[in-house]
Amino acid sequence: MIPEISIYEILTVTSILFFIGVYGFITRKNLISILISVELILNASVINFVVINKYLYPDMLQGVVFSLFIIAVAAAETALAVSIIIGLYRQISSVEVKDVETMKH
Amino acid sequence: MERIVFYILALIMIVFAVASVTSRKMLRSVIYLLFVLCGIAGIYFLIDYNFLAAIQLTVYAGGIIVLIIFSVLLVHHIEMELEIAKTSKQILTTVSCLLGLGIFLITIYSHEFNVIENSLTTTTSEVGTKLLSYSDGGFILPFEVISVLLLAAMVGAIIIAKGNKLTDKKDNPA
Amino acid sequence: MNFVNIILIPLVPLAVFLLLGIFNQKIKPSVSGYIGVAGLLVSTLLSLNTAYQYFFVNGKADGVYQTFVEKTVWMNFTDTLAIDMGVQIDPISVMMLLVVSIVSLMVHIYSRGYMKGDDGYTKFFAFLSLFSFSMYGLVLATNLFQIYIFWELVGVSSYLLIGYYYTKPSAVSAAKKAFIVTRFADLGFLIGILIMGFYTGTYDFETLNNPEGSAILNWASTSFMGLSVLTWALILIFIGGAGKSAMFPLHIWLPDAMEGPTPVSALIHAATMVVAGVFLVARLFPMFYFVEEGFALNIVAYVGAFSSLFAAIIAITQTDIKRVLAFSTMSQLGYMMLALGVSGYEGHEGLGYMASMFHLFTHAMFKALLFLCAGSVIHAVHSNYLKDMGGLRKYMPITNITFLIAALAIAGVPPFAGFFSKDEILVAAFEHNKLIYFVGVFVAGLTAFYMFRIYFGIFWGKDTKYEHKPHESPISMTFPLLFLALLSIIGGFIPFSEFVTADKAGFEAHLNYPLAAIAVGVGLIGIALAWIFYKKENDLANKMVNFFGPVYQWTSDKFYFDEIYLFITKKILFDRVSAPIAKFDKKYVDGTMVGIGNKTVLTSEKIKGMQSGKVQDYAFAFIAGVVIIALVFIYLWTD
Amino acid sequence: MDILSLFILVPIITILALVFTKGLKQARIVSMIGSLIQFGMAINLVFAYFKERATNSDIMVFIRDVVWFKDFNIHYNIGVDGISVTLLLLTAIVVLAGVFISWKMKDLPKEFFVSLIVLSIGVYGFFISLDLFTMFVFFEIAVIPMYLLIGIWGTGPKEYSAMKLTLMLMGASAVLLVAILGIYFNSNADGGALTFNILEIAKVNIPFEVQKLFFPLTFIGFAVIGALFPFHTWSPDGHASAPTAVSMLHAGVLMKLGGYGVFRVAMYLLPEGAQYWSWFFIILATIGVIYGAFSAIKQTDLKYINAYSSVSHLGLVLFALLMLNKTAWNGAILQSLSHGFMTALFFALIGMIYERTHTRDVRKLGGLLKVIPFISAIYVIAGLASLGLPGFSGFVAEMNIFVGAFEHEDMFYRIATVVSVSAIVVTAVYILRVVGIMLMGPVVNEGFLTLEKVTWYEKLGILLLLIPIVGMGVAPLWLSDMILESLHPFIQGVL
Repeated sequence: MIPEISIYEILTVTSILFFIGVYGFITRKNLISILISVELILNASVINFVVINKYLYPDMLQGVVFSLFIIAVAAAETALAVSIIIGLYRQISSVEVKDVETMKH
Repeated sequence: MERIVFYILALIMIVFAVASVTSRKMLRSVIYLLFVLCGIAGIYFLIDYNFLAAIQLTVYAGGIIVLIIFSVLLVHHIEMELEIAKTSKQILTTVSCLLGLGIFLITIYSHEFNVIENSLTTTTSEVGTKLLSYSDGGFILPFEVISVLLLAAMVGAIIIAKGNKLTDKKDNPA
Repeated sequence: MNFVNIILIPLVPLAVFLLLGIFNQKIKPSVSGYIGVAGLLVSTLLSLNTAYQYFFVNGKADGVYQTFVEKTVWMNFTDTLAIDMGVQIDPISVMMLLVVSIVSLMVHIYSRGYMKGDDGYTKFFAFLSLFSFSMYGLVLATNLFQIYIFWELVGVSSYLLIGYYYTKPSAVSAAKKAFIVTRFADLGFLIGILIMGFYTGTYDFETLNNPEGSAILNWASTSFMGLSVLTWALILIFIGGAGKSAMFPLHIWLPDAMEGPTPVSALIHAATMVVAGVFLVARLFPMFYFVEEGFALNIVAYVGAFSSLFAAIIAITQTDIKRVLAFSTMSQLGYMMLALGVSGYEGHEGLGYMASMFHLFTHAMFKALLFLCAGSVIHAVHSNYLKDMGGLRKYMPITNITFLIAALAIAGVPPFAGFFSKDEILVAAFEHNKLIYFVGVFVAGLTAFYMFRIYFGIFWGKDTKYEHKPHESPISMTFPLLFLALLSIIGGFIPFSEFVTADKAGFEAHLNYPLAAIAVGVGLIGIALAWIFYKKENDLANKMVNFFGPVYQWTSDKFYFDEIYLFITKKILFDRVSAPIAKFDKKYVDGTMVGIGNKTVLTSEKIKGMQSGKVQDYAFAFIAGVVIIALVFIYLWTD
Repeated sequence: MDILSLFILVPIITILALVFTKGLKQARIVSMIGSLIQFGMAINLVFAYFKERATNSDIMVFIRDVVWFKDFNIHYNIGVDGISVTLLLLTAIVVLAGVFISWKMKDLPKEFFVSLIVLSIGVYGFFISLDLFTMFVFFEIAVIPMYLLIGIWGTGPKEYSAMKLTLMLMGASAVLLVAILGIYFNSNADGGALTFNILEIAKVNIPFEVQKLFFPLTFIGFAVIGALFPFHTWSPDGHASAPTAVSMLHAGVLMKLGGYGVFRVAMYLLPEGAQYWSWFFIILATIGVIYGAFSAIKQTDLKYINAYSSVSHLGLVLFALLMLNKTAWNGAILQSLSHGFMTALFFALIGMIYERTHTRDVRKLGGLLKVIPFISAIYVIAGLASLGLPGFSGFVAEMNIFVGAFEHEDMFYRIATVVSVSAIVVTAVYILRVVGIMLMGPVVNEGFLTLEKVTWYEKLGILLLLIPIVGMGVAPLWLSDMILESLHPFIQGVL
């Protein structure tokens, strides 16, 4: 744990990060920007895992291990997302959300 | 000392996170994200998870960000400005995010965390042992699953990215 | 009493109706005429037999004619109220049996000649039989509901017969008018019956009319708006009677009803159906007399007197001979009503009642005769209008004589039937109400005038050039004329007061010579005036018309009552009530329902946009939703 | 097999047989045989009922109770009393007449007859059910085929009408379902298990508050199909668009489900609620009676006239039911029967006229009495019956209603009665108007002179409907006594 820093402060920061990510996810109109926002959200939660592991159950490692998994999954997800984005760009020359709305109506 | 470092890191993260989700330049937005990720790595260092911090730096900052940058460069002109959402939507989102944040914080602050004072350092080998342990509380199965997932994602990514050509071939057998 | 014979009286015409109605196409017209006449002949013989048995053999006990009732339950309403079907034999029903039988038989015979060659010959006889059946049922009815049932059936037979020439629009609308106007009156009748049934607990005439019965004794127990409920009921029932008997202001259907074939007019609109209203009041006479000291009876008297005057005035100006006769009928019906209205109950007091019934009887004979003569004339000249007639006495001697007899009878010239009955009425009126008496006398004069106006107009006056030379009608038509003429002559000598009285006891009625002299005098003046005006072709009549100017015009247009009713029905009910309701239904009621449907579709059209497929929108909704739910449940709900 | 379940089973067998038929000829023969068997069963049931009644004084006879769904205590519970017996007879007759009238059905005859018979299953089932839930299921079975029948075989704006009709009836069903569940969950007010059984619930004293809440829902749920003002608007459009046989069945039978349901469920199970709310629904019903009659005056489409006339006549049924006394109820049942026959007859005749002249606009018709005398004469008779002429069923029913309604001491009810009585005049106006314009007068169209004469199957259909009308009108005693007797337990429950 970090000396002089309480768990509250860290959780505050991660919450802020999380909501910034949410804000981005909702307002951005570009697939890549949305991906970036998702990364923010994921990271905020990863920090929570780690911090709670460290502060509350220091003799366990579950939080850390889960963080690793999350990072791995995030990596896989990013790879897939990027490939989808590129594929999409080939098809419609755009990665704007509004151009991918064929599901609507 | 740690306190100051933490606050600096927190400030960096928040500022760059905000910048990242509001910037109208794609590439900048990605670079700001990089700073945020580095800041997170810093936090990991602070709480003595060095291995995790290293992973964060290599996989995220090194891998994912590069991947995103590539994709940005592939599909965008660098100067291109991004569209932004309607002001009304921004405001609404902001309001609900702030409200949500408020709820989070109130919940967090009203909860008594049972903090255990400690300064244990976790070594990489401990993490490794845990990951590969197949006794109680071991993570060998998820570990394997993640491996398969990564493989599948890799294959999938390749196929999706190449998808057009495959169909082309089918369409034109000659 | 042998009730089987009596029940057969209505059932035979019913059987004839069903036979002719169902095998309408299969029966030869000539055969159907015979079947109709034969059916009615049976009924007539049975009626005569009944009358003989009742009046002379076994009807009387202790000097009072008994009431015989035979009935069976037709339908149960409540534990106490039920509709019975049955026959009631008492003086007026027996008398009515005779009237209906004789006139109906004569009309049947007459129709065989009159309707010859008509497409719907069989149908015509079927309807006539239906009418006879209904009329018999009506006069024999034992209770209010039974009378109402046959009342309606009579109305519908009248509808069918007026509309007999159904391809003629005027006949169709006349039929419709007759039915709807009387139906409107029946509405009052029905409500009256409902009230009567509820408050007295019975529909039976016997129970209701018993002067010592609870219905009459307790009339004051419940009141509504200052009058006894029974008075209200009687007034409403009288409205029904007024509708059928064409009393003012429900008279408008009767002149139009002349669109029907003339025998029909003779049977239904002169002799039988139209007297149903009078019969109804007579039927309930003890109630009318005793409840609220005869309040309702006074109304009957005044309505009768007014109608009688009103119709007599209009009759003077009409040019269609059948319409003259129609208004004359209305006027005479008013006479009967006023006679009932001024009548007492016991002994000689009940002179008005007896006079009314007497007049009903004699009037049926001579008025049917008048109509049949008119039919004979119309048959000969193919027109209803006075202007197309004149000088017919040379061509149609029998019709001339019989018409003259009938006209003298209605004008009250002795010794013809009308003189006696009219005299009794005037005596009764004189004894009770002088105003009504003077109206009566005046009407008597008017009657004589208008009747001889058409008599002279038809048989004397100018010598019209006819395209086809008119000729006397065949024997099937003249026989009824002669027969009815005979009855019109001798009918007056029947000692009616021995048989038909309010308290059924019978009394001696004497001619009141001074009053009789006045009435005859007034009648003769009327005839004399008509002689002067119309005997020879002259322009006196036209001068009079010019003299009265607008008054004549009003009268000839029947005081515009038709127009007023037309205005109320067409302009107000149809255009101001019905059309808006129809529109309201389409626009608002239906509109609301359709609107709800359309709004649903619209709303779904709108909110379908929310399902945009954009994950971001969902995310926003999700976040906002979570936030709101969290806010509500965690922070607002818990404390 | 018990005598009542056959009413469900025989139509099902008929449908199965219809599936194997080919073409119009086979389809109509099979349907005719099926309906004839039904008709025979219905007549047999009347006699069986009298026989049973002589020895059995239960409220319902021929009861059969099979557990259907145990957890919620839903039973397949059937039984009849005098009222349902007469209504079953009505249904059987109208269905049979409907088959005759559809003798020349051109499009998809097999499917048409199948739908028609499915509809009849729903109606039969509804009339014999003693279990609220089963009743509701049959109600739905009766309503659904309507959509197909109108939507596929209709005329004019058929999809619109079918949609409107189905949606409104479904809306009513939704309300009804709530009400039924409400009754169900209060059926243990005196202790005991929750039940859907009508006879059991009737013995329970459901709390007044609950009755007050659920009576309007039940009433409206059923009354929509009984064309209560202002929920009647589906009926004119629906009838106008429906093919002849469907109009007959719909107006003749299906609309009776409303009155019957109100009587069996709303009045019987929630009597205090009925008393509490009666004034309000009396107003609606009275408005419906007058309003329907006045609307009919100004219509020009024959089917619309008849549809509004139905609104008026069925308003009278609901009006009588709300009067809460035996005579009026007797009148209501009689009126249901009488209107069932009369309106079916009317629609049959209108169908025949339409088939020949290809118009239903009264303004374009005229002088039909001359060219198609049989149909026209029957139309006149039906019209006279409809305006309540003695000797026909309508008179008997209306007089019971009016006398019964007048038994109510309250001034408000009296006034409502007088207002309703006045509808007999308005009825006369619109009936005679149509008769005058359409049947009488000169022949307006040269083409009418060559109209086809009436055929044997049409005659059969007409006579099937006309005979009960006259029969009820001439000798009402046995029928009305049979109904009165069956009303005894109900009236005791209510008052």
